[in-house]
Amino acid sequence: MPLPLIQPPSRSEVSIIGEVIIHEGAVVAPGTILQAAPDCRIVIHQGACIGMGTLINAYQGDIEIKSGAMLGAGVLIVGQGTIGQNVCLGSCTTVINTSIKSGTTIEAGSLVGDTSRQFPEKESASS
Amino acid sequence: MPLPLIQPPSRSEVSIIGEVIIHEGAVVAPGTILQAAPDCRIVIHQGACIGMGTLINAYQGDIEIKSGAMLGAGVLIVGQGTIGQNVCLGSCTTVINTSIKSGTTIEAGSLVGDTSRQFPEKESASS
Amino acid sequence: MVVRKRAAPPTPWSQTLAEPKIDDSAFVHSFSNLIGDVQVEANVLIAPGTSIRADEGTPFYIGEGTNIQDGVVIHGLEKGRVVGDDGQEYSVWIGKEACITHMALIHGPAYIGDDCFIGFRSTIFNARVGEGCIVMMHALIQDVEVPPGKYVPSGAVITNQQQADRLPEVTESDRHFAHHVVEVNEALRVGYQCAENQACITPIRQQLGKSIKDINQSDYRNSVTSMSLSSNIVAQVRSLLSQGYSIGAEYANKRRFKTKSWLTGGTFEGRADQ
Repeated sequence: MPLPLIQPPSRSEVSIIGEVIIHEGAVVAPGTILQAAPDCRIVIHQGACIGMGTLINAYQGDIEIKSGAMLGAGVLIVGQGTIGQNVCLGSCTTVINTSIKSGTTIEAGSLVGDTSRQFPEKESASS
Repeated sequence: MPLPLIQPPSRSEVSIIGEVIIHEGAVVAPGTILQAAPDCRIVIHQGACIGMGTLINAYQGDIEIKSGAMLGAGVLIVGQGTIGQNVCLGSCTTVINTSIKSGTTIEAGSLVGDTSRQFPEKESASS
Repeated sequence: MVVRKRAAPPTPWSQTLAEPKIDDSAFVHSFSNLIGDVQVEANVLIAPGTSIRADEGTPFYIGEGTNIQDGVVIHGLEKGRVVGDDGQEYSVWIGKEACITHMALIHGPAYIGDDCFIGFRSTIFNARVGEGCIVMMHALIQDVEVPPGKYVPSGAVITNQQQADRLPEVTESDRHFAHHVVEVNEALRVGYQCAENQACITPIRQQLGKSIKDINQSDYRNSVTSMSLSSNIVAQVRSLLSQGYSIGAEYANKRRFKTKSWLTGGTFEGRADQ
């Protein structure tokens, strides 16, 4: 059944793997990878804004990006958790297994929720 | 130290030069450059996640990205080494001739494995 | 060897369509982006993933034997020029035998002298870096003039002239280190030329197909394999969606596969951008 196609202008450079729900009003920039492990989900609500090169990896739970949340470029979110309404995550922030309360602002380059072994000689900017 | 900027990739393709093995379940974002010098290899295992604009350059040995490892946007890996299982490398991290143990988290913008001469008056970003 | 060069797009500030002037002996990888008034001298190496765009500030000059490694970005502001060694004005001047390493950002107005080394991910903006300087990794040099032969350690932020004047001199070991990084690139250069030669790449590709099957390691975290469909199916689904149909999905959980294990995935609405 070959039919004339509408070429997809966006989303072509976004990799989506597993159960990922992106609401209509959300914006996802190119170069993003959204990856949910089996039985895990990623939900991006209306009005959320996901910056370029962001990487979201849900495992052992769901990751929810609430409405109005803004993720800068190169943000990494791993594990499970909720990014609350109107949260502003600065570029290059890493969030591990943590929920961020609504309205919070996180400085660029922060590392939030890291309880793992540290690389010996690193200075931690914030938590 | 100011955070290095994330550059949007100039090309959306993935460039592969030399002997590069990408396991089927791995995700590689656009603008990534993977190049292995002669007699060197890059191996990206299943479930590894390579962020946008990442550059991996194997020289005098192999670079292995183990399963579940997550590399943020704009990561640079040069030389030889292994990025262990479930390692989380923050965006804009540079890794030179170093292996990272499984489960480690590296803050965004870190410089790992730099053996060049340090200058007394500066704060060292890492070594 | 494919040399890809393009005229700068007409912009409000530059209506001229200047083309790069590239010496025949220079190697410009096809996976790089080289546009506008850029002069590339003999034996220059421009690696994949570089973006050299003289579409705002122009012109750029890249001197003989200079190495531009992967992921480097060279760009310039519309205003502001530096005086090159030939007495002319440039937005970006890079001298002879310089090495601009991975992911460095050279943003004009900028002058980089002969034999300079700019380390991984370092930024040079609105600055002059004198001959023979070594700038290590993750450094920022802005609004200063670095005298010749200075050493800038990793992570340094040099944004005022007093800091620049206090920098230590380059030592022999620093030069040795820098030289090693250049050698790495020379080895890779063989690789580039190999990759552009089909006869050279075929055996590698065959090997690659074999070795993928050898890896059986699995991980609890991401055992979902990418759910790629054949392009035919994708095209059909897209065309159905574009006609306003909804699509429903039912699937069985592999691990709990028994009667009544089918789950309903809900319906998808058609959207123009999917």
